[in-house]
Amino acid sequence: MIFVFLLVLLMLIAAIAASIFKDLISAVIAAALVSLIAAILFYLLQAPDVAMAEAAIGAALVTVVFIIAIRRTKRFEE
Amino acid sequence: MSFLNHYIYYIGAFGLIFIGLYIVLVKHNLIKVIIGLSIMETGVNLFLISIGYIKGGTAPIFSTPEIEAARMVDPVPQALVLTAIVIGVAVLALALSLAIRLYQHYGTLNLRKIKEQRW
Amino acid sequence: MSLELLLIIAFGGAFLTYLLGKLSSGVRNFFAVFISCALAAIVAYLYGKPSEETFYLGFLGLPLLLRLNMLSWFFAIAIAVVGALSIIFSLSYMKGREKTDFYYLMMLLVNAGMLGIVLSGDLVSFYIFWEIMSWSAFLLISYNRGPALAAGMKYIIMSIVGSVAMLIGMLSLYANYGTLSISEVAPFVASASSGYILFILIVFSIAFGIKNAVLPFHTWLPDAHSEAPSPFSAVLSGILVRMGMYGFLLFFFVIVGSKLFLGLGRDNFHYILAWIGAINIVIPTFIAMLQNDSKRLLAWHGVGQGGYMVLGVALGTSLGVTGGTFHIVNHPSYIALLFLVVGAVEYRTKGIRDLNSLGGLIKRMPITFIGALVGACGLIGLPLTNGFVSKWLIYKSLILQGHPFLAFAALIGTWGTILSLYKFLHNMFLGQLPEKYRNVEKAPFNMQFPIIILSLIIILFGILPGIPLKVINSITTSFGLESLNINIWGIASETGALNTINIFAAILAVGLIVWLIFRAGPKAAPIAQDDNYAAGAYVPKEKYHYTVDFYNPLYRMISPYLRDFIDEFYMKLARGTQKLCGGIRHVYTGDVGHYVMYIVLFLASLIFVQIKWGIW
Amino acid sequence: MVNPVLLIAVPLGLAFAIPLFGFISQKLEKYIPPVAMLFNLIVSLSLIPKVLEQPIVVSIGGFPPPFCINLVAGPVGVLFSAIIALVGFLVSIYALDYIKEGATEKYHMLYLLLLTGATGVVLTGDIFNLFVFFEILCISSYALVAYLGNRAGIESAVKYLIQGAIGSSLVLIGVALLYGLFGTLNMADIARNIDSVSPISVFVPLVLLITGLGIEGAIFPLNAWLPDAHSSAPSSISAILSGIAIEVGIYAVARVIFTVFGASSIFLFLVLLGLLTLLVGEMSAFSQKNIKRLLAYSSIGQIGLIVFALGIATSYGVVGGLFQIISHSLSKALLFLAVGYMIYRTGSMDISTLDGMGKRMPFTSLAFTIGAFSLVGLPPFVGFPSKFLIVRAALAKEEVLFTVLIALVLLGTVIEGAYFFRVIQTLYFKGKRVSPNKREEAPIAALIPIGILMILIIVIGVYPRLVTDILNSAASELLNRIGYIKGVLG
Amino acid sequence: MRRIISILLLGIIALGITLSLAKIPFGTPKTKVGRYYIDKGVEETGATNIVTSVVVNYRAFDTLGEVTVLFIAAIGLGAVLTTGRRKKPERKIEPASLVLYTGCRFLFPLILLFGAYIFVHGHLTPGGGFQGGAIVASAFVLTYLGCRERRISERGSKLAESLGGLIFVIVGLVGLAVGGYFLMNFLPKGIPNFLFSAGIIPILYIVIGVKVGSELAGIIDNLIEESE
Repeated sequence: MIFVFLLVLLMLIAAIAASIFKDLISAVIAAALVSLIAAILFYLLQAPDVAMAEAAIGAALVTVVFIIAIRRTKRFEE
Repeated sequence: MSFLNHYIYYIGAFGLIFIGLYIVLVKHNLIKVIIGLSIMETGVNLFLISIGYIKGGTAPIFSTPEIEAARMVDPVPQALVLTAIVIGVAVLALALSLAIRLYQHYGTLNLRKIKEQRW
Repeated sequence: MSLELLLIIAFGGAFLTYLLGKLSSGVRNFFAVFISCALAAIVAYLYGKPSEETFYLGFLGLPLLLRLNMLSWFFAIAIAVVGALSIIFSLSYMKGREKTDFYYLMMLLVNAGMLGIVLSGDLVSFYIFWEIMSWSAFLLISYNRGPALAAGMKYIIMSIVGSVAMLIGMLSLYANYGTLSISEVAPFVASASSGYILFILIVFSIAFGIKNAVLPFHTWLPDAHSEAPSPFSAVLSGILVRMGMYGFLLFFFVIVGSKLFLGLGRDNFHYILAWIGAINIVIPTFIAMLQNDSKRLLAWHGVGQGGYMVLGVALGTSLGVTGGTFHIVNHPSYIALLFLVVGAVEYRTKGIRDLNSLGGLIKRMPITFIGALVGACGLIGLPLTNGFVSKWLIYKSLILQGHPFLAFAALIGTWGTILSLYKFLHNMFLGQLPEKYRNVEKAPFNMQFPIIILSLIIILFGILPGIPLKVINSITTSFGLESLNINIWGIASETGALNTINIFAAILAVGLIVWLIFRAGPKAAPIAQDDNYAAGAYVPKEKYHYTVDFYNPLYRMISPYLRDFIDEFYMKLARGTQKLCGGIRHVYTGDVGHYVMYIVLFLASLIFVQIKWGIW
Repeated sequence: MVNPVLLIAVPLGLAFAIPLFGFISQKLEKYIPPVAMLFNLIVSLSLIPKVLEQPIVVSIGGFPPPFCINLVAGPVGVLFSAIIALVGFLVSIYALDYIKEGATEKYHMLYLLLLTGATGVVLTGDIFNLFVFFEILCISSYALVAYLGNRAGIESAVKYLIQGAIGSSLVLIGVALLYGLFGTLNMADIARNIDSVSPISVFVPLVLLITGLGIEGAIFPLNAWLPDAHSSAPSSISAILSGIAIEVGIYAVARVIFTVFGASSIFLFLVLLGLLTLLVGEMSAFSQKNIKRLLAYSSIGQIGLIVFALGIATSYGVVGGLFQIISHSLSKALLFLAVGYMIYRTGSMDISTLDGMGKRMPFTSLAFTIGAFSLVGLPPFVGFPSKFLIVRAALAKEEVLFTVLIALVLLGTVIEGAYFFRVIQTLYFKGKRVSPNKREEAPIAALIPIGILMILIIVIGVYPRLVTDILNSAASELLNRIGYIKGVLG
Repeated sequence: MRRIISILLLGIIALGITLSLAKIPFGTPKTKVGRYYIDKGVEETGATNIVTSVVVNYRAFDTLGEVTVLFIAAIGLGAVLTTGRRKKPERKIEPASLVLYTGCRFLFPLILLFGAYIFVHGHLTPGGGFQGGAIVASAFVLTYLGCRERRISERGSKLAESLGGLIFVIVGLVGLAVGGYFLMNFLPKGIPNFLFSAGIIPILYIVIGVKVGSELAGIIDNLIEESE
């Protein structure tokens, strides 16, 4: 149980970090971490299908898309 | 502590939703706002899945014959979340492509500066 | 001849005219005249054939009715005649101008709409035709571009306000009684509480008052009248505006009923209305006196004359209502005539309406002058014109009812009318002929024709008022008022005797004597215009001083008090609204953060309300 | 019997097939949307007589209703799908000639998918399915708003997307809460059980759904995306967004409030919200210089009127609101279509550049005039009967409050009249009396839909019986929850 | 200022949602629809993975919609990025290092195969069209990143996308024609736990997998195109 507690805490911290980072790449990585932890939580909640989808789509593909977009725009928040 | 025990997933889910909303409300940068939307999306998905969870349940897959049907978690929220994830990705991809075009036009992604369409 | 067919001819003819205009303008002109004259003929033929029919069932389960009775026939004939004459007048007036197809379409539509109003037997069709008339009139008022646009806007905004009021009143009746047929609604209204009747009457009075340009709602009229094309000004001032009077008559006497109407608000409602009418006579007439634009001057008289009608109708006695109603039909004859005169002058002088730069046209346009003279006499109410008869009836009833102040107000109005119309006549036709108008030709025949017809009508009804009075008497008796003893020369009742033959004879005799005196006296010799010297020096022609600044001393004296405060108030209101609207749209700041904030705010406030007060 | 699912499946299949047709011939692509919408129109119209007797409930996949997604082709659904198909058909004909630049193939696909999404929203009987179709509708409109790729279009699309995404998240949370509370997603099933849970718990999902759907439905504080999006999209898309998309949003809000929740205590709130929306929309439009923005604000005003009427929640009121939806769809589509080519000819959206259009494009100007008259509610156009019904409904309440409110509503109409008449004056009477410009009328592919819309506006305005039957039964469907539940679940 | 207001408002919303959540206790069974699927799912659809049976059979209409949403995103993104784009001269792309290149070439088919496995076995094991499709797409991402010159042919992906969608709809329509219900599972259900079972579910999942894969790959392709 404490494990879940820590995971959730970490997830929320990652989410807050995503909002704080000025470097958008870091923010995106933090968001990816959120997704990843969410995937683990999905797994813990007995939803393997969703966990797979979240990991493959939410954590991986979305991050790639974000990074491409950031490369084509601006890396740092003003 | 038992409260946390019961509601930790809800707390996590709504934590994500509100952090996401907060980012959208407060941040200036479009990419940041899109990140906020995606975090919000994840939060909603987590909430849906945790609604369907049953204490001590198993995944709704009859992979072996001896699995008890009565202990399976609800499959419907999982199906919904699958749909929601894909929809989320679709919105995100479109948003980012718009962000790229916006940057080409305005040279900035600061939403407080992009105010040509108003009044 | 069913009424339905009449309206089909009216509306179909309008659109057909438009289409024919695409072929050739000659065919179109002929057709337009033909349609409008045919309408007049049909309406005349329908005299004394009351009927009621359902013409349409498709509108939201409400049967739409048409009905013809004396009242509606009386208005219909006025509409048809004025419409036909103004169309004939338009033939030359509109020659060579742009969008003529459109112009004729709209003229005929306005006409058809007005016919529809007076023929409709239920309030929905009344409203529908009312609106058709309103928007087609808007398009015609805006026709002249330039300042006409502002005039059109003023007109249509007030007009929409009026129709909004009417819509509320009408649907309130419908919601309460489940019917809108005039004959069915009347008994219900008769048994309603007086508060509700007052509400209905006030709401409808706003609608009709705006159209009839009753005082607080008159501001659209001077602008609209002066900016519209002159033939349409004739229609507008002559008859379109008087649709409001039709509405008053309909509501006061047909739907509410005379007894109930007079007793409303502890007998005060009609009295207040009468005072509004009286104020409406005095102020606009004096404002008219100060105008230098010929059409504007007439327009203000249009407002003023409306006051007589309201005054007469609001008195609610047989004589008063008869006078008011007669005034309604007299008004189009002379005001349309005067507008047509202005139109003719405008046509020949290439659009000059400024009274200060005209003059002396009597020699160049004699028939037009005669028309103007007759029209002016009618408007003033001199004997032997129909205006005299109707005003006399109103005065008489005022005195009989014991309202000396109202009578005095009406009298003051007549003085103002005399002064201002003298200015009108003089500045246009008398005095020196400006050099540049030396070669002005007389008006073409199809302009003179309506002028002559209208002049004849004025004199005819002035000498033989019994013809229209008979019709009016049958209307007023149908209102439940007591019948007057009408003969061809006037009224023979004890209370309101009128005999035009005596007056005719007296005037003839006096006229003969005056003529003899003038004959006997020394004659004035005509002298060439430039044959004059000022202090021994020859005055160059371009420095001639014509009739500028009539009533200038008076103007200086009273003009500060005669500002149109109401109009200024409305303009202020409009500017305020504009500012407010400009402010409101700043909620759309362009900052998407704000927009998201609105969403969250909406959500949060709903939840807050629920938690705090538990609305659900 | 025609299965109503074809209304969704056929256009969807055709939309997927557009690239395949493109392999055959590039020219073929643009004729697919009109064909699909014509099909939908015919099917919807043929369904009307049956639907008037009883709603058609079909399940997808052949399982009994609460356990699968079902379509409810009641009077409301068929009415809306007919409107969507009609306007969609006409606008797609318009687009044949209007859309020449850019990735036209993609335009036509997105266009068809948008309409399919709208049809899905109005037909579905499942709340999550409603969400999915809503997303189809929204996402394709984001893309189409950005279609021109210019500064304004991209900026508006971004703003629209952010607000829309927030909205869909809120809807999803609401759906999740409903699922958590009732364990079902079928709207009828939820409606049946709604009273078994305490109001405060149900209120939150209700509010979330109203807010989320209300964003697309352009209710006042939620509609900030609308003026931007409607004014920056290509005119054909503005016509669809204004004539269909927001109406569908309102439909969704109404369905949630009326059928799912039966929330009769918030009707008054709805009325006030409608009034506020109306006044803000009309007042914002009043001093607007950009013609498309003016029309967009006017759409807000009209939506306010619709919400107002629905909030009255008597059968008169709902009939009036639905009638107003028809009237607004037709009129606003007509206005946007007419304005589209005017802007195309002048190259500017400034109202003052439209002077002399009456000469240059007489037919289009006439169309604009008729559309504007209809919106203002002048007879004999379609706006009049709808306004008539709404005012009647408000006055039939016989409460002083409603009399005051309807007076305020009509005040909004006065403002609307003021700015529309100003534009009409500009079209016909503004400017110098120049020698006749040469005619530059819109191409025939644009004139046909404009003409048909004009005819419809006049015909329905003169003969409202055409639609009152379906409107009456649609209103009773919306007001009669029990009937709906029985119809779906047996 | 904005922060304070935001936090305040979000707090109110959170309070409301908490009140609502009080009626949704965590971890207790509360659904009847889900129960029905678990009880009858295997029998009615033939899929042992109940989530799959819900996604592709009970709620297949949602899935059709969802596929459409992704399709819209793909073409919308194409439309947004292509309109008004200035044609740039083709820049020469420096080739990747040999090790990377070979590695990519080697991994590409393996990943593809893995993705295919996942969506083909969607009705038996966790996973399905979306997950498999995402993995297929990631294979393409890998080649973009690693090999740098490979592009999926636009024609091919277009074909895959639209054929995929079309087949989905046609399968549904065949169900309508055969059984009277759109998207009805009209094929024999087979024996649970076998690869060839569960009627139309594997067909639809393959279609979805191919379609999602090509769409996601197409999205990334479109995004990446100009940035190089």
